[in-house]
Amino acid sequence: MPVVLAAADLDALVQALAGRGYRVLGPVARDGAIVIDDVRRAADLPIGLEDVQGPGRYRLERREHGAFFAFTVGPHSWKQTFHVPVERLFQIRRHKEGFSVIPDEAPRQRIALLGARACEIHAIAIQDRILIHGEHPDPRYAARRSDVFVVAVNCMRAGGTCFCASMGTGPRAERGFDLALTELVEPGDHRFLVEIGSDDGAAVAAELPVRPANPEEIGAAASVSERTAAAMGRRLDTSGLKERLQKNLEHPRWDDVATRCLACGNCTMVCPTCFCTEFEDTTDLAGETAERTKRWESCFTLGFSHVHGGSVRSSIKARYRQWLTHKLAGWHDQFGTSGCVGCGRCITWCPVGIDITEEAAAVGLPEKDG
Amino acid sequence: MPTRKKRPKLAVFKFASCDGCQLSLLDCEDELLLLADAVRIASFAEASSRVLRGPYDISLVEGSITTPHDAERIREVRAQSRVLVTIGACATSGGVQALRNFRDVKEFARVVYARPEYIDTLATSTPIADHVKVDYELRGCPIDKRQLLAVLSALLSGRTPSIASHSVCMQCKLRGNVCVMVAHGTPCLGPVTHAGCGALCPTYHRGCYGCFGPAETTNTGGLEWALVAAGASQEDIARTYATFNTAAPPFRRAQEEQLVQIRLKEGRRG
Amino acid sequence: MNVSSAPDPMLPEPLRITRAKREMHGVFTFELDVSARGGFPFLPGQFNMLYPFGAGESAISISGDPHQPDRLEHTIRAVGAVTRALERLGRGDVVGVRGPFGSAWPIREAEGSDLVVIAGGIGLAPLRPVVYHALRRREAFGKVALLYGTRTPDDILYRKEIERWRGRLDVEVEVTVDTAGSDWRGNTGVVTKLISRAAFDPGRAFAMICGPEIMMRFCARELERLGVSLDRIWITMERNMRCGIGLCGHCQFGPSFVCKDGPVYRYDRVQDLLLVREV
Amino acid sequence: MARTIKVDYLARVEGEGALTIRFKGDKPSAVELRIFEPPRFFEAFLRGRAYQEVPDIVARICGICPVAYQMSACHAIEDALGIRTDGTLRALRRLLYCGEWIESHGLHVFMLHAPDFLGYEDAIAMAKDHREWVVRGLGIKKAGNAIVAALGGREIHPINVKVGGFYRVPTRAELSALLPALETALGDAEMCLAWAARFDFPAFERDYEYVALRHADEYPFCEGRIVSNKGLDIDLHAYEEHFAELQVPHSTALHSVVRGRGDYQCGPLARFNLNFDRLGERARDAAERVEFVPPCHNTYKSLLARMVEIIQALDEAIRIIHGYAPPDAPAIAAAPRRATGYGCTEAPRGMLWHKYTLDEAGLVEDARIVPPTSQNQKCIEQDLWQLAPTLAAMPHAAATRRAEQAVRNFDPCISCSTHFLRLAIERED
Ligand SMILES: Cc1cc2nc3c(=O)[nH]c(=O)nc-3n(C[C@H](O)[C@H](O)[C@H](O)COP(=O)(O)OP(=O)(O)OC[C@H]3O[C@@H](n4cnc5c(N)ncnc54)[C@H](O)[C@@H]3O)c2cc1C
Ligand code: SF4
Ligand code: SF4
Ligand code: SF4
Repeated sequence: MPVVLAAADLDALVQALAGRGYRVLGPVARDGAIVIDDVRRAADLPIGLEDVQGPGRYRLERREHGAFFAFTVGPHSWKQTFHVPVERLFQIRRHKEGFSVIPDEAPRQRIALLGARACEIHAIAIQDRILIHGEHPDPRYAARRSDVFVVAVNCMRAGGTCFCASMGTGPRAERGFDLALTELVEPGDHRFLVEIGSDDGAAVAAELPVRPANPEEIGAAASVSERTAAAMGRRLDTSGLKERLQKNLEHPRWDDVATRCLACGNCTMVCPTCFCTEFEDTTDLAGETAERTKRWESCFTLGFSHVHGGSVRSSIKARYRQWLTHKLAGWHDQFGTSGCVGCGRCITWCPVGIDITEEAAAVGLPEKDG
Repeated sequence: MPTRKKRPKLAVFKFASCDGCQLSLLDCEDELLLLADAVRIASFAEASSRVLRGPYDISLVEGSITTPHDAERIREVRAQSRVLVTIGACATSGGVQALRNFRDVKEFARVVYARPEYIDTLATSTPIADHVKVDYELRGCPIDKRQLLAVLSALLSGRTPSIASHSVCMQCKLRGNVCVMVAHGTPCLGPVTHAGCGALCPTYHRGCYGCFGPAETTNTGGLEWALVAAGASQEDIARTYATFNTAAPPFRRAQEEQLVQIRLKEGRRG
Repeated sequence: MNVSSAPDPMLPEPLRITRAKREMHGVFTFELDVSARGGFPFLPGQFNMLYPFGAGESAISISGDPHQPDRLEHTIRAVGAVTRALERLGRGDVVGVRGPFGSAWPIREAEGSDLVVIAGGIGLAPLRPVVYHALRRREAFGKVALLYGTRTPDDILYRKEIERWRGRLDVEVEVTVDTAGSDWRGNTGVVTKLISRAAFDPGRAFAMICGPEIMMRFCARELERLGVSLDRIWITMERNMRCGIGLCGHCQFGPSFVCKDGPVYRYDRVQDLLLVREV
Repeated sequence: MARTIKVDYLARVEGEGALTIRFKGDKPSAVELRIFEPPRFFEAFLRGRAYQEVPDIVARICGICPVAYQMSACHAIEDALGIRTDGTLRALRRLLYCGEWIESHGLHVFMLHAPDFLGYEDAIAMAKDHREWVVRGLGIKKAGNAIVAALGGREIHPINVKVGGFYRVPTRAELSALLPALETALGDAEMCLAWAARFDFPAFERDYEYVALRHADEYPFCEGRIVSNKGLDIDLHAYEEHFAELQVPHSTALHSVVRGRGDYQCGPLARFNLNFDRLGERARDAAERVEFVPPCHNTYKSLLARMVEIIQALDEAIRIIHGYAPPDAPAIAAAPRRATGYGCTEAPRGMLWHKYTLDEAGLVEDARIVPPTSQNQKCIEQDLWQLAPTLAAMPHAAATRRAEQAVRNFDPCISCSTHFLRLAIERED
């Protein structure tokens, strides 16, 4: 049964999590955006801030409503928490008999995600499928994912570039959380409907000053999600999309987008599911110790497809096509799911506002209409 | 396994430049003595009176070619060098002094010198690669000292130095920065600029001004949209490309595109 | 969530070189000591990631005999930094190894059929395990043909072995070179030309091809012309490979990963993609 | 007998140049400090640039003291625009400048000049016998660089300096993180001063005119009047009335003189002699402990003045960081207007004077930059005239080394004036 937590008591949730030894990560306003950082108290949250997002544009605006979670997703995603941007894998020391490999272990820590959105929970699940449930699990990723408490937040607004409703990933978190909050902001009555998704969630909820929810509140929460779903900034027709894209590898739209795309890689960096990495081997000056680090890589770099003699994908057209077809088509073949959760980050944070929904739709159309 | 046998010879050569890139080597305070153990510093005039004769295993070349004498000298350096690495914007693209390439150098000399006839200079400032074969290039005005150390360590270990040539944006995102162009409306050349600095300017809330020169892929025409949306005028855009890597072809073309548009606009008005 | 305790596939295992053989200029074969780990079982076509200390890592096919898992062999052409660093190593030195990774030639499936092995240049290395297998289980196959094309007579890989195989009556071995001096008595021209001359039954043949992409396409076309069913033609793909285990994304080829869905592919599954530029 | 003492490339100076001393018998007949750093025409291509770009462009004149160029330019442009950075922003600029002094002086003292006194070809060779001092020196230099990197973004050509202030100001934590290294460096610098004071300084004095900035109550960095020990006391605007720049055929750098008098010296020794009373207690005490007090007319001892200034800069940096609270805005706003502005700051090597004329849109119409090395160039030549008889009596190698050392007294940063030194000592009968 859902319960209700007064907005004024939200800090109790933060403290309950901290009290259980979780490092609480959540939305924080910094440098003109809402990013993910440590949340020590509820007051650290971006109270009253809304984000206005469009292709290639993001601004924060202050509102009077005093809501804790009135914004949508920002430039960061939980990818940085689990599939970290840069990490060392091992060191190698040279010695008389050859060399020894000294692996780096992932730090084990309990992490609580405060305010994960439905699309983000899906994105984490997609990365889990690739990095944990494949043939060769990534041990460091798996370790980071091993003790995570998820407090989901159901979006009360749809962002200007959101299309989770099209991708079937939101705006309401259906599973994959320990607790899920829906913020209800009414004059004089600011509260959260709290759904419990796990035993851990129930145990935490039991420590909070909550009361059972009444049917009106449950209904109000449901209509928050319905309103949000109806207000999506973007939509994408996914029926037969995979086949449409894979059939259209020579569509003229690829040439068109290539004149606009900068191959800067921002879209892949901000995408919560993009998982590609680069490895770099280094040595100390004396040549006695070597190490290998891993960092996020992008299919938009020339080096990504480099083989002896040159790059396989030297044109921007080929790189954009690789990205879009991988995300929306190849991913299904590889992992049985779309690689896109409709969060809209790649649209907002593309410096020139290239819109995946527009491009996919255009490529999916017969040539003369495209 | 045997460790390295012979200490390779490292030499540093200077052409027209501000000395900043070779100074980066002296700025490696923690590694300088280790480096001196790993290599024989055979020639590094800024730091040492010692000059060992070539050939050199690794030569670092700073600066651009601006005088007839230097055009000769770089050939000698190349002949003496097994691996030649150019360091910095001057050596890789002609540097800020290449602004002369597109103007009358005599006029420049008159602005600065009362007796310009004493000054012996070429009309252009050109990158080293225009004169001799270059093995690796380190970009930046100035270079990043961590990159310099990484390249030296790589060469000492027989590894291809990994010099990421993608956009500054990638490094910016790896740092977790908020994009200054999308979120602040600050014009930024990051999307077309070569990585290496670690996205310094955006980290300090300013737009990248391209001091690492053009990235491997540069769609400057595409970027114009964003720069204009962020409030840059075409004059601003042209000037920004015309600084520390003004003669790098993609940046040069970007300036020219802007200048042509400005002239067209003026023509229409006039 | 349970964390897998499987060994980290990203950690190179140091193995000592027991034999280093120069095959020709810039090409060499290593044998690695795998006795301490109880052998190195692999399937023909699979590859390892090799790491010469401090120099980086490269994907290299296993070129030895799959029936002798106590001898791990690789044949390498020195083209860049990593492969040149490998070239500098010799007996007693240690190489980091990760693997085996990737898909294999369909040697079981091919039993009962004629077998046509077509290699170009260094592409013979990943096919040598197939030849070894076929010779060991010669009775399981119909006709067996090895068609090998290379640049010049000096570039013939595994020359002595090829001579030995040629000496056998139950294998057809044909070698062709692009250019040769007047003392060369063998074939010249592209390897494709050998296909129609080889004795095998297109209706019941399996073809396995490794070489440059363009050569494989022409060979497949020729085989198709002769009536070999496209689903019985197998080729290998090469892409940039970093992790070897499908996590780094570099080696994607259309919807597949060359490191786990490949490097060996059934031709009919990739023929359309092969025609698209820059996939 | 004709004798030529030739140092074609004077090492361990920043830049490229050569020195020729010609003798007739034992008398010097010509002393030419030739700077052949290729001319880079900065003043010319500043024309038409927006004022906001000037600090970035002028930084590239010199990789050794980019902050100095940025500071002089900012002050001159702010003068033209009619704005002033005060309070915390001013303190941050001073902090940044402290960083550059520490780094630049550290480089010169430990890497370039000390090897002269101890007889090594470089600091690396010196480290074999004097490792702990080289390590201390590197530590000091690093502490200075750490300030510049934290505040400016990077050590060389900082990106965070802006007309009106900064692009982003540091957090308290970012600056406090520097303190431990600065404290260590300060203690080390005091030890190093005592160590250097025991060097064998050649006896060499001359009646110099010292020129430096002087501020009402601070050791000079960014502000003050231009004063000298020969009675000069002028506002920055009046610089051109009192100083002239001459072009000589043998050099791409211009020579500065005080009108009506001739060569003068600027830089650490000049500042020390003119502003000793403005030093903080810590630096003054340290100097007095080793009996290094003004007036000092031995330019070889400029090395000690540099050490004292390192102490001063470290002490001051620590004080600024302790008192730091981030300001409301990282910069004060400015609007373009047609005007001419002047700026003069004390680069590690001496006064660096800038003048800009801007048009209505804020584009540079005219720029003039007078770097310290060109101001000292004539002074260096004069020192060598006086030193010449001593050199004449010395064996060739020793004379060459001594001449180089004398040039290095000025830490000539030839990239500024324009680069590397070659020395030729020629004798004719
Ligand atoms: C599945 C597979 C099997 C292979 N088997 C063999 C073999 O048996 N023998 C052999 O000689 N070669 C083989 N190769 C090719 C070999 O991996 C490359 O020649 C080698 O990686 C080149 O590295 P380098 O550093 O020496 O060359 P460089 O040209 O200097 O390479 C620079 C970097 O680019 C990357 N790179 C370049 N070419 C390739 C490539 N083809 N694949 C992946 N990354 C690349 C590497 O990461 C390398 O570090 C195989 C490649 C693949 C994909
Ligand atoms: S592709 Fe774009 S919209 Fe889809 S998940 Fe990635 S960033 Fe979000
Ligand atoms: S789609 Fe946009 S963000 Fe992605 S690479 Fe192209 S320009 Fe950059
Ligand atoms: S962000 Fe751009 S201008 Fe700034 S330091 Fe980096 S490359 Fe240079």
